[in-house]
Amino acid sequence: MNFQEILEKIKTKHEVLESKEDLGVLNAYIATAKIAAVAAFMKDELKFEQLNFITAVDFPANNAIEVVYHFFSYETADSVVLRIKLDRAKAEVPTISGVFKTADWHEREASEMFGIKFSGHPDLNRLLLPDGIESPLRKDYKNPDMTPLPKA
Amino acid sequence: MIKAPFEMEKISDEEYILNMGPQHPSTHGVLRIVLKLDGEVVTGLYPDVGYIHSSVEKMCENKKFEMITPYTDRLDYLSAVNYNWAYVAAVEKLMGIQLPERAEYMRVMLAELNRIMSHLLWYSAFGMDVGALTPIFYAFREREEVIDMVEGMTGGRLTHHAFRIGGFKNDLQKDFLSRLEKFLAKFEDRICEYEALLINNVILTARTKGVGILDKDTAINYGVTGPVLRGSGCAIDLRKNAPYSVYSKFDFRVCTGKNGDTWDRLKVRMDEMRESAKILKQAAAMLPAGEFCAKVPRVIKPAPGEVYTKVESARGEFGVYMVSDGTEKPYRIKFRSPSFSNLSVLKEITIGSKIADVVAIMGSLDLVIPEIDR
Amino acid sequence: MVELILFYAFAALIIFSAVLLVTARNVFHGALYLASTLFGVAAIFALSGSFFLAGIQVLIYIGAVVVLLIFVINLTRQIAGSSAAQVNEAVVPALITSLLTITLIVLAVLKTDWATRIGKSVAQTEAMDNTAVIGTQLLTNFAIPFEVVSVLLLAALIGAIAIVSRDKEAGK
Amino acid sequence: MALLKELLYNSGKPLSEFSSWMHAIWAGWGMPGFLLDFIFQLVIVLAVTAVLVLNALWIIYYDRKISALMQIRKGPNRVGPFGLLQTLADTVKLLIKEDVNPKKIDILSFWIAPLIIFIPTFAVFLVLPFGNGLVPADLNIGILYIIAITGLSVIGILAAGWGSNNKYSLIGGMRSAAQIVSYEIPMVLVILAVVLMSGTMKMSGIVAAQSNRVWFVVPQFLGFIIFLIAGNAEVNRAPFDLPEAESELVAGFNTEYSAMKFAFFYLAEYTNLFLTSAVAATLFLGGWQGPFLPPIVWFFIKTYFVITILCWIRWTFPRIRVDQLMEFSWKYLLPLALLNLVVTAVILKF
Repeated sequence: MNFQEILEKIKTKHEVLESKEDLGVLNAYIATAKIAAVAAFMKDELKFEQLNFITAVDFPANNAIEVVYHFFSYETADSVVLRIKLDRAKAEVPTISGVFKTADWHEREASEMFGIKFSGHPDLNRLLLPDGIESPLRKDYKNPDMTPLPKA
Repeated sequence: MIKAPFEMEKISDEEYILNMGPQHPSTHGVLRIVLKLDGEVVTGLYPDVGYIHSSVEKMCENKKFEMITPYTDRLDYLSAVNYNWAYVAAVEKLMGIQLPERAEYMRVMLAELNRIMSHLLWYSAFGMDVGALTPIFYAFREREEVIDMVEGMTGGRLTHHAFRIGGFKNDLQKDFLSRLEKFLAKFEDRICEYEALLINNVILTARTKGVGILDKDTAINYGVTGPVLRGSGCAIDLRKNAPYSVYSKFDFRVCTGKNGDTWDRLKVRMDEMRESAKILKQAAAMLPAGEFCAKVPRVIKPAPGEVYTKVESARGEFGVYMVSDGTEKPYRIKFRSPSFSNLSVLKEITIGSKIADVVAIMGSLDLVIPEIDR
Repeated sequence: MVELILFYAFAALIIFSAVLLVTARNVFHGALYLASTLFGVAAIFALSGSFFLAGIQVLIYIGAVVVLLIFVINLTRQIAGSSAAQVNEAVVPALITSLLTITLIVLAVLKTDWATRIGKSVAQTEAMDNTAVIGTQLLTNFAIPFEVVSVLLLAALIGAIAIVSRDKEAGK
Repeated sequence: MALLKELLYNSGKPLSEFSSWMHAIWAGWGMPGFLLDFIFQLVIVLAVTAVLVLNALWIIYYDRKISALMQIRKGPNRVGPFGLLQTLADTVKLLIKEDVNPKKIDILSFWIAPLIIFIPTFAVFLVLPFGNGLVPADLNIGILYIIAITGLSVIGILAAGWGSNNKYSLIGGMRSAAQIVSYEIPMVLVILAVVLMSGTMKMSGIVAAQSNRVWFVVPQFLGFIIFLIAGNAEVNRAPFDLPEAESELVAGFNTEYSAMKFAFFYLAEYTNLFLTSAVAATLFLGGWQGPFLPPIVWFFIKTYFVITILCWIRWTFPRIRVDQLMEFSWKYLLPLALLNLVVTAVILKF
């Protein structure tokens, strides 16, 4: 399956807000509320059994955080990226840990690193970070303990 | 320090909570596992990771592309070469660099040697986990030889920094191939020796067969990869399923287990070493002459874009997700590490077994903590 | 002479640890004192020449009973993290029982004709091995009590198993 | 020279002659006889203890050398010639280290545990015949005494586990108690079979019973194997080292112990190993008997033969799991030992 075919297949059942091709891989933007349904569709109908990872990328210039879901199909060796655009101020997205168990820990990590709330997550505890550090992977994060080097 | 969910509620009179770690001989690093026990039987388990989180992803955002490779060494210090590979492959893909044929073969050879190194260390550590103190010395006898070979090539024994963007810093050593040949000639026998010493031991089979059974669907659902997934009977190996570099040219088998129990995971790793030796033999025979490094611009500035490259490391799928904005530094890097997902399945397969099984199962997952914590 | 000194030493040990045993607030310490008391008794058996009895005393009472006791204490108290204080609610019945026991022992000691008994037992021991005497007695004169006690113990064993297994079923 | 030979080969006679000679002298001085007996016994006990402690040090060295041999490495080779003084140096290090007492321990149990383990271990050697007539005290109930006294160390281990106030220690102590109690039963049954064959519980009697016939290892081969397995389990060595399983329970019941108290555990462990091997040698391998060499040499040769077997097992096998440990004892060893006993009794009777 190439980029176009997969896109068509997703479009038959679900709405794709926007799509682009990046080095041969489909990047499809999905509506926030739909993510769990689309993930289930990817897994059950399109046979993308593996969720490689969930992460986020911060774009302060657009005031957006994009949540990235990377899927891989063992049968066809295709990859698909689903993306969700979130408002930086109130980043909240439904969890897909009910569909993919592996999303559990990946969502916890993305949650503490980017300050995204995954609503409906069974245990949205801290995973890697100690208490007191808030969303360090956002571009505007300043470490309070860090003193910048003097300009030479 | 996170409290396990069952620590909040009242536990029954017969149960108690045991903290395994953060300092414990068999967590292989700084990992804490909270166990809820009834006598010796595990009734609850909660892994607490992050003790050595060092925010590698954030650091990488402030480093130039060529400065990041050594960081990937330190994610998984046991199969550093494979981790280099995923990273440099990401940059090469973004920049469209085509590697010379010789460099590809050299990469395959180093990566397979690295896999053997990692599996040998796992074998020793697993022996220690189940109380056999002798196997480590036999495995390290061969591991030293492999390390010496890689050291001769890269100068490093643990964190090699073997790959550069576009190829290698130097060519293979003159005597590399002869040493490799000498090593491979006896390695097959040595694997049989390891199996006789530990894997096929009566006590060990009694302790591992039927313990920690991980079925296929659960494994895939948890994103488990590598030997653990193959132990559950899935013939999935990125070298075969999504061949990168020149792996499609080699003839090797994807080793799988049948029952998905702890013993199958051990056996898969032992077989994988055999297959690695097979690949090494072929690669040494097919190694072409020529350049060992592509022409790479002095300043590395990939075009804006995103890429996800993944390799089959000794522990499973290691992937690098990279977003470039066209500057000298990556905009965002995410490392997808195999142990992260492999550990998350621990709870699923451990409940109901004994304390000693937790140790054996964890050993069979072959965890490396720095790549979980990053 | 040495025997006498040792006897008094062990008697003192028995009394001392027995007193500590009943006054200890910590059940685990109590178990340790119990072991020490029983050990003293075994030593006195040995001093009086009943080596077999002494060995059995150590093997059964310390090696098995006290170990079982400590095992239970460990299982029920420490792991759960709670440490209940020992209560002395049964102090009056306990006193009465101990007084009765003391009277019984004193009466028994006074009524026994020690001179002839000692002579008899010494003659017997010298004639035969101490262990052999016990063995012969158990299988001849005391065969029926021996068997009865065995059956009783067996019943107790089976009863214990039955109780435990019923608990398990109820739990599940 | 003749005296030395007499002492080596037939120790009982010269020793008792020496004793009565001393008695005569002391009586001449007007000293009471019991005092002399007391001093005599004290000297014997001290001598045996000294030999045993030195021997334990040597066994530690021996074990390490055997492990090195099996693990293709050299083993201790720095302190003294061939590293012979290594364990001595280790002991000195342990003795001068700071004695750490964790905050929440139970002082009484924590302090008394090493003693409860250490003292019985050495007291047991009282009845062991090292040579012809070379028995500190040849009790009638010799072998029963050994079984009874070794059983005491369970209390020490439990006290150590409980007193440390550490869950790992506690689990280790519990495992140890369960293990020792369940392996004691097949062991006792096997010993009973030997007692049946020799007709006495006296250690010297058991040795004597093997002098005119074959060693008991031949008729009691099954018993010998069961004894070795159960004995190995009693001394908590791999594959039965669950009480101190490092990879599971950190160090089990001695997790919190350090310095002198740890050295006590360590010495007791190796003395126990020696004891089990010595009892095995006495019960099954004919004790001190053997041609050409003096009895005491034979005793040590046989004991070290058994020690070597146990070391070999230790450095080859992985550890077994706790439920398998119990299962092995109750489902396999115990029926086999019972069968062994019944068959022995039937054969002896008819």
